[in-house]
Amino acid sequence: MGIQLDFPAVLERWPSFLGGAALTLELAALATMFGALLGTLAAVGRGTHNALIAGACKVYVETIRNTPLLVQIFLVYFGLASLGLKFSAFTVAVAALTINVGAYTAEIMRAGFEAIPRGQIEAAEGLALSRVQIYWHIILLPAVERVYPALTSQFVLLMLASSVCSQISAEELTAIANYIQSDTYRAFETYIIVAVLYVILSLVMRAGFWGLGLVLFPRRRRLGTPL
Amino acid sequence: MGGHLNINHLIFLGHGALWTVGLSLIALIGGGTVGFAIALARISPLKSVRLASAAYVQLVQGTPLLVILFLGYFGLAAIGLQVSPLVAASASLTLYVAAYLGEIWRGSIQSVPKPQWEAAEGLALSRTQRMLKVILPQAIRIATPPTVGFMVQIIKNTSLASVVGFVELMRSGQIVNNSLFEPFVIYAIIAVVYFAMCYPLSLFSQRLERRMGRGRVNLAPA
Amino acid sequence: MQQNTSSEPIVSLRDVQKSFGPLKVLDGVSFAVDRGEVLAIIGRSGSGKSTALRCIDRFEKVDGGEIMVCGHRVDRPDVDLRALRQDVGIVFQSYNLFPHLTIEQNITLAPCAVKKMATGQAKELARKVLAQVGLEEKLHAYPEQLSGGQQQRAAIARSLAMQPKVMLFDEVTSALDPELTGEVLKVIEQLAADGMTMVMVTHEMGFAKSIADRIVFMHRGKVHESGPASILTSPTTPELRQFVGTGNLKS
Amino acid sequence: MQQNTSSEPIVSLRDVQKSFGPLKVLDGVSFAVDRGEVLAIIGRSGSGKSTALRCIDRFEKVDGGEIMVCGHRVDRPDVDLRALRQDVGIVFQSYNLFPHLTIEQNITLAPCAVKKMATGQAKELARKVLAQVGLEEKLHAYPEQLSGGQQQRAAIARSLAMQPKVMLFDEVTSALDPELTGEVLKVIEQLAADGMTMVMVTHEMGFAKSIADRIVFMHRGKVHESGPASILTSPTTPELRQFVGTGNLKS
Amino acid sequence: SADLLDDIMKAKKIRISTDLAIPPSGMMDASMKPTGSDVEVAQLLAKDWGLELEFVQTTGATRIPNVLTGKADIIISTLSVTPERAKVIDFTNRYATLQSDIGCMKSSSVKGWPDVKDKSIGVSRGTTQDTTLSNMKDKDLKIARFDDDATMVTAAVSGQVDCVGSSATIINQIGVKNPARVFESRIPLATFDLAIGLKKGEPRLMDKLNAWIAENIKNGKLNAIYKKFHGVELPLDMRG
Ligand SMILES: Nc1ncnc2c1ncn2[C@@H]1O[C@H](COP(=O)(O)OP(=O)(O)OP(=O)(O)O)[C@@H](O)[C@H]1O
Ligand SMILES: Nc1ncnc2c1ncn2[C@@H]1O[C@H](COP(=O)(O)OP(=O)(O)OP(=O)(O)O)[C@@H](O)[C@H]1O
Ligand SMILES: [Mg+2]
Ligand SMILES: [Mg+2]
Repeated sequence: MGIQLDFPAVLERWPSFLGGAALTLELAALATMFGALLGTLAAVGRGTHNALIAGACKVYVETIRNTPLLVQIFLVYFGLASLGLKFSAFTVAVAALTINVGAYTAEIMRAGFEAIPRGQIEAAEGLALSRVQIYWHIILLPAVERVYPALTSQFVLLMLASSVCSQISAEELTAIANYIQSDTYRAFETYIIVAVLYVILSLVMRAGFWGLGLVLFPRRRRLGTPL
Repeated sequence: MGGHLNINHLIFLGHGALWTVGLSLIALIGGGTVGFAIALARISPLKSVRLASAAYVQLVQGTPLLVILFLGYFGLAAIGLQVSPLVAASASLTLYVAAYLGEIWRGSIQSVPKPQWEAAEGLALSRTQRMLKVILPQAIRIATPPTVGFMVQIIKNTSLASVVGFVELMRSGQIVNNSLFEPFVIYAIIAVVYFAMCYPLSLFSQRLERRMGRGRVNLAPA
Repeated sequence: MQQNTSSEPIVSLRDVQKSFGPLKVLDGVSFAVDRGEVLAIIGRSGSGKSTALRCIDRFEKVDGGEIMVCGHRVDRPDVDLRALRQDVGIVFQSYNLFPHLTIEQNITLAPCAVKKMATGQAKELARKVLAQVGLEEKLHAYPEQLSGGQQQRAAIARSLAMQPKVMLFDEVTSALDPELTGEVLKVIEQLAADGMTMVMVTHEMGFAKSIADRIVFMHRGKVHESGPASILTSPTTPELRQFVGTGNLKS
Repeated sequence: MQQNTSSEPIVSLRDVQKSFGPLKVLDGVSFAVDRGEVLAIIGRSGSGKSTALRCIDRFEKVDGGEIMVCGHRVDRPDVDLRALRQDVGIVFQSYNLFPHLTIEQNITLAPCAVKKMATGQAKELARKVLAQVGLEEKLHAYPEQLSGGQQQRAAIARSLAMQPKVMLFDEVTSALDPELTGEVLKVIEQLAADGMTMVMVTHEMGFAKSIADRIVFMHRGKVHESGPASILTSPTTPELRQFVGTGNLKS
Repeated sequence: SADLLDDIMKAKKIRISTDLAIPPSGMMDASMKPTGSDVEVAQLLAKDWGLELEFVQTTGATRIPNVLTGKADIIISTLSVTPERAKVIDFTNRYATLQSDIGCMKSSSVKGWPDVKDKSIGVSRGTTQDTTLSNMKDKDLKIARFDDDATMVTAAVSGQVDCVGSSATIINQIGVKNPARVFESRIPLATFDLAIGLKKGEPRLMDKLNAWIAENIKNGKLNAIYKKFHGVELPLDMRG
């Protein structure tokens, strides 16, 4: 049919693509870091005996997991501004993504916590470790090691989902693509390039997580066996 | 711009919600069928089949659904295949969902303990009999919670089908908002409708998980 | 059912070799089992007992040597696996009952699916083999509703329902406490009395002594010593002497 | 380290009651252990042995009665759990070593985290307790690289590193084969010889007989019979007689 | 291949790609029927040619692919003409214009370019306003790009941006529902020609569209539609 693909016309804007990809990666990295922290805390919170904390964590997780990320981002971005709190789009994007991925992380981490055999915790209690010490030394790392593949997938998905941040003026990869394609009307070329970039980014993230795994799990590095 | 939210707007949103439900069903039925094939291909005795299916999974899981939908609709047309939006959306969602469900189910099948496979083998059951009578019934129990969990994500992700012209819930909300300009009211309504569709499923998946004991990990995308 | 008079061994291994990567697990193992005979394989952990047993039912492919079971050349790549496994019943330490099926369904599954037996007939059979292991009343229970010893007896019944020519047991009592162990051993004793050919890996020296026609002591992938049950009381090699000696601590 | 001369029991249970839902598991259990004494608890599966042991270290809250351990009133809700557990070491059947830590890290964790011991000193201690159980060379191995018997010995070493006043063992050998069982029992024997106060639940009648100063036979949540090791050879109640009888199958 | 004009006439139906979420050109009325200036232009065209009209629902990003892949025949959806875009599709003569301004809060003191230096300006991403502002590199502007007009307006209303770069129509609309933040045009930006877009290589369809546009400029119908939705008239030479 009548479509002539003209990649050079779009590729000449490679600095913009690169900038967008970099911002996407940056958003994903920051949200991953904070989200992992928030999610872990929420998972711990759901396991406490304090009904108020456990309930609050549950409401957080359920609300976020059952509503679209786009709506969450709008509500944070415009809601805060309406209250007179003005943050940059980047800050809001990181915050919204963190809140979002935190909820998923919480569920995954909870599964990890519950997969720790009861006997491990009893052994630690028998050694007079405190609750915090037990979480820190006995539960956390093995739990993460068990759910590491799921966590990795979740954070790659977060990177892909960060595309909705274009809605609030964050200039990440999808935003760049939208700009270029409406400036040049070369949608095909743009989307194909963007697809390739996203696949590369996801491979980069997976490689990063693999490397991090080597550092985090020395036992696995040495023995190569699953926990 | 202007005017107030009226019954027509709500009906319009309702239509959008119906499309969301419809697209979700298509995605799950199509994706479920192909995903099952992917799961089997991933554990195939043939190395080439294993590698090909693994590459497929990697590729699809690394690409945003929006791009898949776009290329599925306009890309096919560009090479001379005129497909309706419904066909394009169904095909794209199917490919996308299949990659994820295939992985979830492969994990479930492989997590049936090895001794169970051996016990079935030791009873002289054929490969198909082992799969159907021993492995799958156990794998289904393991797979149900993460599958239901993933369905929740699909319901939300069908919103991207607006790129091929579907006016589903999210898009209908945007259209209403563009003519009314009541963003907070409208997005709140949308959030509530999505919640009403997703939460029962979430709840159901948690029930299942609790009932059959824990230990499975949820591979749920955002 | 007494068939102790037979010419040719029903199971025979000749110079069987098997490695896992660099680890040589079986290093020229040979032994034979005649029809109606009970053979006990003993030896310390890691000496290759389970591997030898698993080779007999082709759960592991051997690297060299010859294995003949009920007329099947098990070492050959073209062995008819399903035919072999209709002749051989195997029971593992960890029961491996199918948790999603009742005991009856566990037992009727293979006869119906493999031997195309009619459902009614298979159910009749299930009742019969369950009676044989003293579990008639558990027909409709699920595995998790049974104690360990009962599960193990059900697993034996499941194997029996295929009417195998030879039964293999791999430490079928070592997950059980002494009382439950007793139940299972009684069932095996009865099978032996009925003339079933059996190969069993076991840690129960007392039991091996009382039931086995012949004992094979494995050490570092080799048959180190073998002979009648009396070798346990008067071992000739220092290794078997040491093995039996430490084993005594348990008694 | 011989401290067999002491006035007050280091562990004492008085009329302890414990139910799980409708199931009464401990129904008025009383016994006491003096400093340096070795007490063996025997009884059939489900008789409440593990539960009694777990109550001593407050892994279960009791419903009634009194438990006193090294001066701690364990039955009281306000007992200082962490202080109690510094005085009591407990070792389970399933080792429960921390799989993500090396043996050395397993051992030094609690001394460093709980007693705020310096790392260097803790490592010194790890070497010492590992030598005590004969495992010096496994300092930097991960648990899964050890055999079952070695893992169990490492678990004992880990408890020893906290220098407890009393050690509790719950069937520490029942997951092991006879040879590995021997290794672990030797370690416990040595501890007994060194004067450690111990309460052990065990199925090893021979071992109980040879090492225990006193035996408690539990039956249906009660102490059915107790006394010196000689009660095993001449039981007075029919239940103990039957129990010792069935146990013998294993020997 | 066959001529697109013949195909349209044969099918007695014309498929027009229009974004129905960019008021006041394309939107929904209170009973959720399409309305807006582009919608009425499309309706007029279909009526004049005696054709059935089908709107192909589209988003900003898919207007062009829709005609390139034959899923729609033409685009009437506030397409501004730029040389860059003309490499991909053909444009007819203009059927309307779009006056773009920098709009600011009524209370603000912005009068000219120097005053917006440290203000954030919201635009719809990829629009000609966006491109124009982005090319003013020397002015060192802070541009915040949103995916559509509605989001940009929400940003203006909620205070996330201080100014907007948009059509005069939209700037005036901002205050309608939000008396607290009334915006008005302060700095004129540019006037863009809006044209009908179609696939390259369809000269007969192009000629017929141009003839239709000329005729309806002359009889004043296009001006009337424009005035109805945008509140202002087209430039003098387009008023018929
Ligand atoms: N699938 C496998 N891959 C690699 N090594 C294996 C595998 N199966 C067994 N081995 C190794 O082969 C050796 C013999 O194993 P085997 O299970 O036959 O011993 P065993 O005599 O049955 O011991 P046990 O009394 O502990 O059951 C062991 O060192 C074991 O680690
Ligand atoms: N957490 C629990 N919840 C409910 N019932 C329990 C629990 N723990 C133990 N029981 C029940 O209490 C009874 C006594 O258990 P316990 O573990 O003390 O027995 P035991 O003498 O140690 O047996 P074994 O020799 O099998 O270890 C059993 O019937 C058991 O099922
Ligand atoms: Mg074995
Ligand atoms: Mg117990």
